[in-house]
Amino acid sequence: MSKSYFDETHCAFGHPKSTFMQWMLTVDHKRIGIMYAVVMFTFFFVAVAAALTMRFELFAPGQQFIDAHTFNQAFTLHGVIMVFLFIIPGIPAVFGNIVMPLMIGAKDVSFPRLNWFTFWLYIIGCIVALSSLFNFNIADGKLVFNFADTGWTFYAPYSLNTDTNVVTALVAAFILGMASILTGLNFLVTIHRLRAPGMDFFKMPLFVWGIYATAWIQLLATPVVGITLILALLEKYFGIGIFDPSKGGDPVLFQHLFWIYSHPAVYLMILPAFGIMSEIIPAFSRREIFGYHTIALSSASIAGVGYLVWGHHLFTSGMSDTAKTIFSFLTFFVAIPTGVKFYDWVATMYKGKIVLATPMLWALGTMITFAIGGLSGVTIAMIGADIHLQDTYYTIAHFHYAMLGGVVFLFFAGIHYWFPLVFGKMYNETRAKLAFYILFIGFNLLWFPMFIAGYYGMPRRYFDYLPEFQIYHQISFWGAIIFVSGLIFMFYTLIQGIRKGKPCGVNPWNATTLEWHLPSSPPPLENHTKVPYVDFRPYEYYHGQPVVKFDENMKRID
Amino acid sequence: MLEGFGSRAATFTADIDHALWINLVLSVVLFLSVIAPMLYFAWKYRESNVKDENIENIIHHTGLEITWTLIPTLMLAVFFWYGYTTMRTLRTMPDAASSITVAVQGKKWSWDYTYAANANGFVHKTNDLFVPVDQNVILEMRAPLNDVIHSFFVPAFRMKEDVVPGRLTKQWFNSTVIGNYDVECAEYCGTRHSYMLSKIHVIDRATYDAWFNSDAKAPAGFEVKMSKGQEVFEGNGCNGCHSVTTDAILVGPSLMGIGEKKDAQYIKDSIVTPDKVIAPGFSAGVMAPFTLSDEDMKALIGYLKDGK
Amino acid sequence: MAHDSHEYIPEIAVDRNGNEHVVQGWQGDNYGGKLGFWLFMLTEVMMFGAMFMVLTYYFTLHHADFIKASSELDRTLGGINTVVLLISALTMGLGLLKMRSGDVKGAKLMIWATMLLAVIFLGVKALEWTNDYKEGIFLGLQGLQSGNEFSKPFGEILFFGMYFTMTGLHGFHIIIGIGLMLWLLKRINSGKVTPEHNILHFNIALYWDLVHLIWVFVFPYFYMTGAGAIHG
Amino acid sequence: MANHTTVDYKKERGNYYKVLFGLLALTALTFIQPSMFLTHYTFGMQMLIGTLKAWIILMYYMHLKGEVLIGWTVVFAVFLVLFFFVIVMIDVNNFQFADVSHITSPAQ
Ligand code: HEA
Ligand code: HEA
Ligand code: HEC
Ligand code: CUA
Ligand SMILES: [Cu+2]
Repeated sequence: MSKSYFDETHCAFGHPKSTFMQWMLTVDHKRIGIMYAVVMFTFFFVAVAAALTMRFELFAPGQQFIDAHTFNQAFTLHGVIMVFLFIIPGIPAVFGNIVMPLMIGAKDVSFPRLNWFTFWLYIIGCIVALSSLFNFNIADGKLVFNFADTGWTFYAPYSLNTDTNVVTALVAAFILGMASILTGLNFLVTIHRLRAPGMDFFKMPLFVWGIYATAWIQLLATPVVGITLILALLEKYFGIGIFDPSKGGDPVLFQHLFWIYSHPAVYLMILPAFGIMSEIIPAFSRREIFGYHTIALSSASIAGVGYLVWGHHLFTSGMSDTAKTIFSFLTFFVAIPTGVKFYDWVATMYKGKIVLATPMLWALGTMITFAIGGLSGVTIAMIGADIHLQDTYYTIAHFHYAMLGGVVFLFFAGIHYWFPLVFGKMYNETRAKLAFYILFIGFNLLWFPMFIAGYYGMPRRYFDYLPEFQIYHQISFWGAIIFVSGLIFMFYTLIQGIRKGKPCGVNPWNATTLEWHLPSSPPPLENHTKVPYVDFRPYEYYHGQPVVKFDENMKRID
Repeated sequence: MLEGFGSRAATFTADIDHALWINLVLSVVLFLSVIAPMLYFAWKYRESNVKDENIENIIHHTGLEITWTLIPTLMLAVFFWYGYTTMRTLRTMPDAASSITVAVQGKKWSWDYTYAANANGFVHKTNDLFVPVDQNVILEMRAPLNDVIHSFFVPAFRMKEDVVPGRLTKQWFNSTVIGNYDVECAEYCGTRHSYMLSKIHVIDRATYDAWFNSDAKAPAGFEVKMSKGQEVFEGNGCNGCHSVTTDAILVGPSLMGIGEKKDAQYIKDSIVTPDKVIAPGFSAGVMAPFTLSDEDMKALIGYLKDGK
Repeated sequence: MAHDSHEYIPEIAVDRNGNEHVVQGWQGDNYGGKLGFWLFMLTEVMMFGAMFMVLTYYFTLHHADFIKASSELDRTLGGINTVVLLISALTMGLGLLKMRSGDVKGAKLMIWATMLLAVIFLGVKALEWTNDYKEGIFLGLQGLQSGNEFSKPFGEILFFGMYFTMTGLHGFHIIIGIGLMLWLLKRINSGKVTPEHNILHFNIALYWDLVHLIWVFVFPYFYMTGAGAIHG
Repeated sequence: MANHTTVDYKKERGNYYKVLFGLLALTALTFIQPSMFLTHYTFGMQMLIGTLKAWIILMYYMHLKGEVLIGWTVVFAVFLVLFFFVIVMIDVNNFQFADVSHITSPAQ
C-alpha cells in the first residue's frame, strides 16, 4: 500500500517520539476505544464505591455511619457517574470505536481527529465533574465535600435552590453531552460513507445497526438536554423565570425537557448492547441469525418510538391525564420490537450448536435479567400501576435490571467476546465462567428483593426507612457483597488474561463478521490489509463453519 | 408490611392490585415464552449433542413471526387498558358537595392539613390527617412557592401525586377500613426527604364529627399532651430541621439549650429574619422566614427557653 | 482533515468476478464533511426547537400577556436586523460562489462584507437591549422580578425571559460565526482553503445560513406576534 | 452536488439575487400582514411566512435541492421537533386545575 498520512503519524498533530504521547495524541479508533475503556472503568469503580456506601448505610433503619445529606450526595454521585460518565458513552465509545470500523471494513472513522477531540472533551467533562465534588474553602484551606445532592435528574426547583455544586455538575453534564453528540455524528457519517464496497445497509452486522440507531439518538436527543441544562443555568444566574414558580414558571416543564432526552438515552444505552447480543448469539449457535431484517429494523423502530414516550416518567407529576394516556399508550409500542428481537434470538438457537463459552453465558444470562427488567418496565408503563410504584424501589429494581442486568451485562459479554480480538490472548475460561455465576447470583439477590420492597411502599432516595422494610435491604446488602466480589474476581481474571493469557489466533470463536478476518491480533494500525468486497450476509455458516474466507489480501477464497 | 397495606383500605386499592395481578400473570407467561425455549434449546442443542451436519440455518418463518408480534401486542393492549381504567378511577375526583375537602401543604419537610371551617367557624389545622371511614375525601395539595416538589404517597391506598410549587394538584380517596396509614414523601426534596412522613387516621364517623365540630386539637383517642409552644414548634414544621431534645444537627442547628445561650430577641430575629444572622457553620437561604402571631411567638420562645 | 502534502490514493476492492470498486476513504471525503456538518446543524435545530417549545408552552398559558409583551418590542430595529441578516446571507453565498469559480480575492471581499453586516447586526441588537434596559425591561430589573410593585404579569416576565435567552443565544451564534469567518480567512490566506478544497468555506456558509434560518423564526415569534395588537 | 467542480459565477449569481428578492418580498409581507389581512391569525400567518422563507433558504442558499440523504435527515429532525411540540401542546392545553393554580391564575 502506498504511504499515507496515517503511516507517518497517526496522531492528531506532530510526530511524538514517546509512546505515552503517541497514545495521548492518537487518532487511531482502536486506541481511543481502549483509552475510553480505561477511564470509564476507573470512574465506574468510584460509582460502585458510592453504591456500596449506600448499601452499607441502608443495612438498618436509622443512621449508620453517614448523615442524610452525604447519603443524598452519594446517590447523586452514583447516578451521575453511572449515567453520564459510564453507561451513556459506554458501549458506543468503547466497542463502537474499536470494532464498528472493523466490522464495516473501514480504515478508521470518518473524522479521526474529531474522534480524538471528542475523547478529550469527554476527559474535560470528567474533570469538571470531579471538580464539582469538592469546595475549596480558602479561609481555612480545607476541602469540603460538596457534590450536588439533587439526584441525577436535577429536577427544578430543587436544583436551583440547593447550595451544593450543582452548577459545575450541570456544566460537566453539558460537556459530556457534547462529547456524546460528536461521537454519534462521527459514527453516522462513518456508517454512511465508509462501508466497504458492496456492503449495503442490510449486509451490515447487527452491532453496526445498533450503533447506527444509537448514533441518531445521541445526535438528536442530546441537544435537548444540553439546552435544558443551559436554561437551568440561566435561570439560576439571570432569573429568566421559566422554572421559577414565583415568576409563573412551571417545574413540570423542566421534567418534560429532561426526559425528552433522558428517556431516549435509555435506548441509547441498550441498543448497542442488543447489538452485542446479536453478534454473540449466532456466533455461539454456529448458525445464521434468525430474522436479520426484523432485528435490524426493530433497532430503528425502538429508537424512533423511544423519542415519543418520555412522559411515562411524569405519571404522578401533575401532568394532564390526557398526556398520561398518550404516553402510556405509546410506551407499550417499544416493548413490541424488543419482544421481536428476543424471539428472534431464541429462534436462532433452534437447531444450532450451542457453545457455552463465556460470552454466550453472559448473553443467555442477560436474556433472563433483561427480560425481567423489561417486563417490569412494562408494569410501570401502566399508569394506574405506576401511580403506586413511581419513585419506589420497584422503579429502582426495574432500571437496575435493565441497565446493569441488560446493558452492563452485555458490555461484559462484549468484553469477553472481543477480548481476544483486542489483546490477541485468551483469559482463563473456567474462571471467567465462575465469575459469571457469582455475578449472576449476586445480581438477583441484590435487586429482586427491591421489587417486593417497592411494591410494599419503600420510596427511593430514602436515607432512612420504616422498619418494615429492613429485611429487603439486608438481603440486598448481601447480594451486593457477592456481586462486588464477583466483579473483582472477573476483573482479576481479565487482567490476568492480558498479562499471561495464551495467544489465541485471529478468530478463536469461529465467528463470521469482518472484524475476525484481520491479518493479525491485536489488529494492525490500518486494520484490514485490503478493503474486502462485501457481497455476503454477515452471519453465513454452513455446517457450523463460517462460509466466507479470505486470503491475506482480503480476496475471497471460499 | 406497612400497617393496613394488606387490608385493601381504599375503595380503589383492590382495582390496582387486580391490575398488577393480571400484569404479573401475563408477564410470567411472556417471560417463560422466551426463557423456557431458550433454556431448552441451550440444553437440547448443546455442543456435545449436535453434529455439524445437523445444524440447520433457518432464518425465516412468517407464521411464527406474526404470532410473536401479535400475541404480545394483544397482551400489551390488556395492560394499557387496565392501567388506563385504574388511572381514571384514581384521577376522577368525586363530587365536591358530597366530599370532605382538605387543603394539604407539603413543605420542607413536613405535611400539614387545613380543614374547611366548621359550624362555629373554627378551622382545624393538623399534622396528621383525620378522616371518617367510608367518606370521599379530596386533597387539594400545594407547596410554598419558594419550596420544592414533594409527593403525597399513601402505599396502603396505592395512591400518589406530586405537590408542585406554583400548581395545585388533587387526589381523592375513600377508605373503608378504620386504621392508621402511613404517608410518605415520594419525590426527592432534600436532606430530610425520608423523614417527611405523616399519618392518615381513618376513624369512625361519630368520633370524627364530634372532633370536627369542636375546637379540640385531635379526635378522642388521639390527644397528645403538648404545651402551646411545642405545638407551634411542631405545627410549623420547625422539628423538621431542629431538634430541641437532643444535640443532633438535622438541617439547622440543634436548639437544645438555646435559651441559655441566646436572648429572646435573638431567637425572635432568627425566626422572622433568619438570614440576618447566620449560625456559624450553616448557610443562608435554607431556613425560610416565618411570620407568627405575637401570641404564638411568645409561646414558642417560652418553649425554646425552658422547654414548656 | 488530511494534510494536503500526503495526497490520499483511493484503494480498490476487487469482487469475486474480478470487478474493481473504488473504496471511499475517510481522507478527502468532501461529501462526508458536508454530511457531518449538516448533522451538526441538526443538533442546533433540536436546541432551538426545544426553546421554541418552552416559549410555546407559556404562550399557550398566557396568550394575552404574550401579545402585549410582543407589542412592546421595537419592530423597526428588529426589521432592520432581519434585512441585515438577509443581505449577509447573500454576501456569504456569493463569496462561496466566487471561491468556487476561482476568484479567491473576490471571495475574501465577500467574507469581509458578511462580517461587517454581522457586526452591524450585533450593534443594532446592543442598541435594542439598551433601549429595553432604559424602559425597565431587562433580566434582573424589578419589572422581571416577582412580588414587587413593578412586577409585570407572569406571561410578560416569561416572554421577556425567553426573549433575552433566545436572542442572546442567537447573538452568541453570530459572534461564533464572526470567529469562524476570521479563521476561514486565515485558512484562505495560508492556502489551506482553495477553489478546489473549499469544504470549510462551504460549511461555514451553511452555518451562516442556519443562523439566518433561526432568525427567520425568532423574529416573527417575538416581534410580530403582537403586531396586530396595536392595529386592533 | 459535488462542490469542487468549478462554477460559472455570473450564471449562479443571478439565482442568488432572485432568491434575495423573494426573501425581501416575504419580509415585507411579514410587516404588512398584521394590519392588512387575516389579522385574527397573525401568529399563524407569521409562522407560515417564516416557514416559506425557511424553505427557500434551505433549498437555494443551503443547496438542499436534490440532496436525498441530507434532505431526509433534515425532514426527520424537523418531524421529531414537531412531534415534541404536538405532545407537549396537548399536555399544556389540558393543564389541570389551571383556574386554581398559582402559575396560571396568580390571584390564587
Ligand atoms: C437501559 C435502560 C433502560 C431500558 C432498556 C428501559 C426499558 C423500559 N423502561 Fe425503563 N427506566 C430506566 C432505564 C431503562 N428502561 C431508568 C434509568 C428509569 C428511571 C430513571 C429515574 O427515575 O431515575 C426508568 C424508568 C421507567 C419508567 C418510569 C418509572 C417511574 O419513575 O415511575 C417507566 C414507565 O413506563 C419505564 C418503562 C420502560 C419500558 C416499557 C421499557 C421497555 O423498553 C422494555 C422492553 C423490554 C421487554 C418488554 C422485555 C423483553 C421482551 C420479552 C421478554 C418479550 C415479550 C414481552 C412483551 C412483548 C411485552 N422505565
Ligand atoms: C449504569 C447504571 C448503574 C449501575 C451499573 C448501577 C449499579 C449499582 N447500583 Fe445504582 N443507580 C443508578 C445507576 C446504576 N447503578 C441510577 C441512575 C440511580 C438513581 C440515582 C438517583 O436516584 O438519582 C441508582 C440508584 C441506586 C440506588 C438507590 C438509591 C436510593 O434511591 O436511595 C441503590 C441502592 O442500593 C443503588 C445501588 C447500586 C449497586 C449496589 C450497584 C452495583 O451493582 C454496582 C456494581 C457495579 C457493576 C456491576 C458495574 C460493573 C461495570 C464495570 C466494572 C464496567 C467496566 C467498564 C469497562 C471495562 C469500560 N443504585
Ligand atoms: C428548612 C429547614 C428549617 C426550618 C423548617 C426551620 N429552620 Fe431554623 N434554622 C435552619 C438553619 C439551616 C439555620 C441556621 C442558619 C441560620 O442561622 O439562618 C436555622 C437557625 C435557627 C435559629 C438560630 C439558631 C442559632 O443557634 O443561631 C433558630 C432560633 C431557629 N432556626 C428557629 C426555628 C424555628 C422556631 C422554626 C420554626 C418556626 C425553624 N427554625 C424552622 C433551618 C430551618
Ligand atoms: Cu418532600 Cu420528599
Ligand atoms: Cu423512560
